[in-house]
Amino acid sequence: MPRTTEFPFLVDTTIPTFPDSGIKIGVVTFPGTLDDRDAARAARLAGATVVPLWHADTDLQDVDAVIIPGGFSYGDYLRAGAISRFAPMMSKIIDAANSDAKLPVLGICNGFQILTESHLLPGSMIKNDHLHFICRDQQLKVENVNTRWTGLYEQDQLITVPLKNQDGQYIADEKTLDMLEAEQRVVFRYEGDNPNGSRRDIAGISNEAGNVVGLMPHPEHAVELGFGPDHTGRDGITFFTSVIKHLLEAGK
Amino acid sequence: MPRIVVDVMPKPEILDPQGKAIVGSLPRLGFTAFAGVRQGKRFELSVDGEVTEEILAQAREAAATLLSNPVIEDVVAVTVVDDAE
Amino acid sequence: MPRIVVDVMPKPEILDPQGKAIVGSLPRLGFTAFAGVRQGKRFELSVDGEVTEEILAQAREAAATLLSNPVIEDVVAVTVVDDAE
Amino acid sequence: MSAPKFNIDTVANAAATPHEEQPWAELGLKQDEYQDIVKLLGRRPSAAELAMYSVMWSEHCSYKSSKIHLKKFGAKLDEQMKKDMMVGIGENAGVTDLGDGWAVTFKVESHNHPSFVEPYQGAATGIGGIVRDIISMGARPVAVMDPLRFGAIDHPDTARLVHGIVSGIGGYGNSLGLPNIGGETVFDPIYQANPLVNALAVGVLRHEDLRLANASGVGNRVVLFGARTGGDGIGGASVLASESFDDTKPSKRPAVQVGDPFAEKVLIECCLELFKGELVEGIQDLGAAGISCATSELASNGEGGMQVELTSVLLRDPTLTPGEILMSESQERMMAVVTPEKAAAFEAVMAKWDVEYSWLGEVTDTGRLIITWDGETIVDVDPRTVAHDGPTYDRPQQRPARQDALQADTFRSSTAGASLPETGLELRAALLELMASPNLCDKSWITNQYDRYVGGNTALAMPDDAGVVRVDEATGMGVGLATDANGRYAYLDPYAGAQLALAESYRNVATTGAVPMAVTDCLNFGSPEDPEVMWQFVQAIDGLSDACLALQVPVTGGNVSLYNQTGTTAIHPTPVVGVLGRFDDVARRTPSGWRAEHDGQAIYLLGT
Ligand SMILES: Nc1ncnc2c1ncn2[C@@H]1O[C@H](COP(=O)(O)OP(=O)(O)O)[C@@H](O)[C@H]1O
Repeated sequence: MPRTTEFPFLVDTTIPTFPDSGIKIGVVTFPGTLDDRDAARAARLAGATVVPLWHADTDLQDVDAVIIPGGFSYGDYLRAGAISRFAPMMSKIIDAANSDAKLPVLGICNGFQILTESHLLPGSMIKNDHLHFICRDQQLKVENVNTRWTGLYEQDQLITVPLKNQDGQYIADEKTLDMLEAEQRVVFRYEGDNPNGSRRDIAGISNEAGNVVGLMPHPEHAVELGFGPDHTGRDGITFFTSVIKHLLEAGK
Repeated sequence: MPRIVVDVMPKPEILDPQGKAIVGSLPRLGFTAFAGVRQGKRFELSVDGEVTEEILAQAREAAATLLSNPVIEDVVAVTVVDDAE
Repeated sequence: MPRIVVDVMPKPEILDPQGKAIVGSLPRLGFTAFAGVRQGKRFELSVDGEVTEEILAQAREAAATLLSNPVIEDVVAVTVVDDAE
Repeated sequence: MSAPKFNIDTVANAAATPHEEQPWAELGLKQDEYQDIVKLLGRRPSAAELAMYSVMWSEHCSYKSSKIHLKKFGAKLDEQMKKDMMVGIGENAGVTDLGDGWAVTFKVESHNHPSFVEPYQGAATGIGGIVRDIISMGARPVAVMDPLRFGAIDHPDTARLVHGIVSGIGGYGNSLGLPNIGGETVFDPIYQANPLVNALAVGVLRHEDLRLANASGVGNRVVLFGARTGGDGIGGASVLASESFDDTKPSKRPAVQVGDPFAEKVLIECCLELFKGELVEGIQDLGAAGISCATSELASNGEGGMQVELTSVLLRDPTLTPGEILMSESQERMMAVVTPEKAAAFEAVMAKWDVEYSWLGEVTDTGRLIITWDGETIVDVDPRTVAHDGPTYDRPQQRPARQDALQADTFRSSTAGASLPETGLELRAALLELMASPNLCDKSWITNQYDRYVGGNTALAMPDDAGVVRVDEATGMGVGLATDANGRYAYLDPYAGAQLALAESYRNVATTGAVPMAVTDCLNFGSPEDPEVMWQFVQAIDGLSDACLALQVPVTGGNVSLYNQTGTTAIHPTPVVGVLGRFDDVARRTPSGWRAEHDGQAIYLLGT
């Protein structure tokens, strides 16, 4: 078989890697979860040890943080996240997120929808205003760098990560939106065109304590050169290095 | 203001994945009384003024052509609801 | 066999993208009588045997906790329908 | 629950009532085909046997018009082409060795007619079907592609088809977690009432995970798992109504199938876990012809016998008759053969994923496929006669009389050719007109509805001419894929047109930097009963197989879709060709466009 090694590398393959941190990050899998392997890869590349968490189990296995990845957890025909919210693993996560330990939880896309259905985050998601599934490279502004998942970004930094969903229009009543703004809990806003009609261009929010963060776009798809937006995007890796840094500083 | 309600359900012989997913989850939540669930759609058409026979006929036609997909769905009811009642 | 019908609609203050799309396409198809359309969900829960008060209570709870999301939706009705009627 | 009482036509009853009228014609069989069945069995078939033969001997399942011609793909192979081919034509999908213990399997299939009837569900279940083919080989599906053809973009029916089909492909594929890495979108009035919805899936596996669908090992158990069986795809009024006691039973059987992508996603994970735990001997997906196909193929590919109790099948619709159960095309089902020792472990996997299953019977050494209904034999056949020994036809071929005139009618001789744009303004106008053509303009309004990122291994997708996915994260080894076809070229010259489709696809893969290794094809044509269509079909196969030999890439699998025509007007012959190539490291892939950061690089035009 002829070799393809004569061709030049398109991208710089000497990507910076992060040292093994000893931090344990759990990645939850529901039967219809799709991006769990991506979330696991992202956490691993950032230096974490990944612990798979099965939706039907009840043991959090001493993880230091949890990612609820994207997908269609139970088919999501009823409402995204409606059924998953009741999973045994979710009750454990809800308790741990609300406990004094304030377990860091990141909900991506379907994970964000599950966090709102679980009332860990306010508001809800409805169908995109144009009614279509949309997959595109999306620019975001990072508006709050004080959460567990955004500490290594710069205030108002613009990042590009993939967005891909059908039910991504964030809505909440005006009072809730005003409260989120006042408490600086709008963590990410869409830059440029609003891709789905979300209120006030909101792409992601946090809870009061800043340990629970949810967003519709997918940072875990922008962690490796050659496989992210426009082949070079790596803006998403900072989510995972941020939480690891926070946990290391907190003495984990 | 009077509204016309159109109810659309998946045909009984057709697989209803939405209903199936709900049926699967009910017992886990402690709801054990239900043998089956089917999920359909409910449309509320609002009208300025009175619902005449002619408007109702339009609603029936819209139900059959636009609001439902006759290949896989049935229009099970087109009814007038008056909130004032 | 009796069934319990649960009707869920988007809250009035919430923009309903599907309803909006339908309103937009109605006039193009010649349906000019309707001022607005909202699209919600209709669930039919089937029961083996009779619908007791207890089962109806279960249905009401399922409607409020699982079948609807109170942030964006209202349960507008939980009714018993008997086909034999 | 006791089995419903039907007017069961047992094998014994069939033998005792040789002159009973049977609805063979309504089931699509020809008189001589029916006679062949009677001869094979030595008696008239029972109602259930008739149902099985009729679906398995259909054009769709038996390839009766194409079989003798498709053999050329296998015949025109040399040793070099066979070197990396682990499984060739004939199995659910071909398998190619990628080295390092990895293998890849891919195939393109059509779902044209169902997508015209119900665009969303037709296209969605097209994705579902091809993905199950890939799973049944023991592979994890890793990407899909969708070559599509529609009628005129401004025809009133085109919007229904385009929007329905694209959202169906997206709705199903996106829910499975399979990146969509490419496809085609072509508009041409010739496809108005015959849109082409072809779907390609690719999967990867370790060599040791390769499974072939066969039922071997006497005493091994046969299990059906996944969705329940409903009346899907049986269509219209049941012609097997004679099986039923009363004629008040629901006569409506849905012709369309509704897909449940969530169920399929669970099925994928479930099968991978079964393979990993070595819990199954073989798995067969249920597509067209459902249980008829799965039982007869598993049995005839194995040691030849199988015993099945049909009342054990879990039903969505309890009024289905035995014949209907055998014919049902309900989606998201699989059949597996499991050794008795592993039955408990198999059940544990089903429980973990919350998948329904039922044990139907076992493998025997009788050489017969025996199906019972509540203990009474309703099918007793040699499975080979159902699955493999169906009729084959060498249908008449006739080069169309118009062909010479068609080829002589060149652009140069046309009025448009006489007035080629010359001035800058004319060129500008011509360029704008081309750019506005729906076949050339940006396709992101379609591709943006497909998830191209999921899995994290997509190295190229839209807008590039080929899709590239990484297979091995440790080494970066991966594959590149492209699909192409040009119905107009193939109409002018089907032999050369098929070759051009291969050449384009091959180029699209090669220019990314991959080494082309294998070919799959979906041959979309009109009615084989029209000698002119048959001529186009045979020409295209000759052209494609000759070109494969010349380029040294074997066809490892594919699909034939015939009867794509309205009245006597056939679509243009449309052989869709998919090529797969290999990368040592996908980091070396080259995108199709040049980019801003490469400012200052030279541009060369290669070739003639
Ligand atoms: N139906 C489709 N599904 C997925 N990708 C598609 C589809 N149609 C077009 N594409 C993708 O869009 C891009 C542009 O397509 P096209 O304009 O046909 O390219 P070209 O003309 O260069 O072959 C390609 O990456 C192609 O794979």
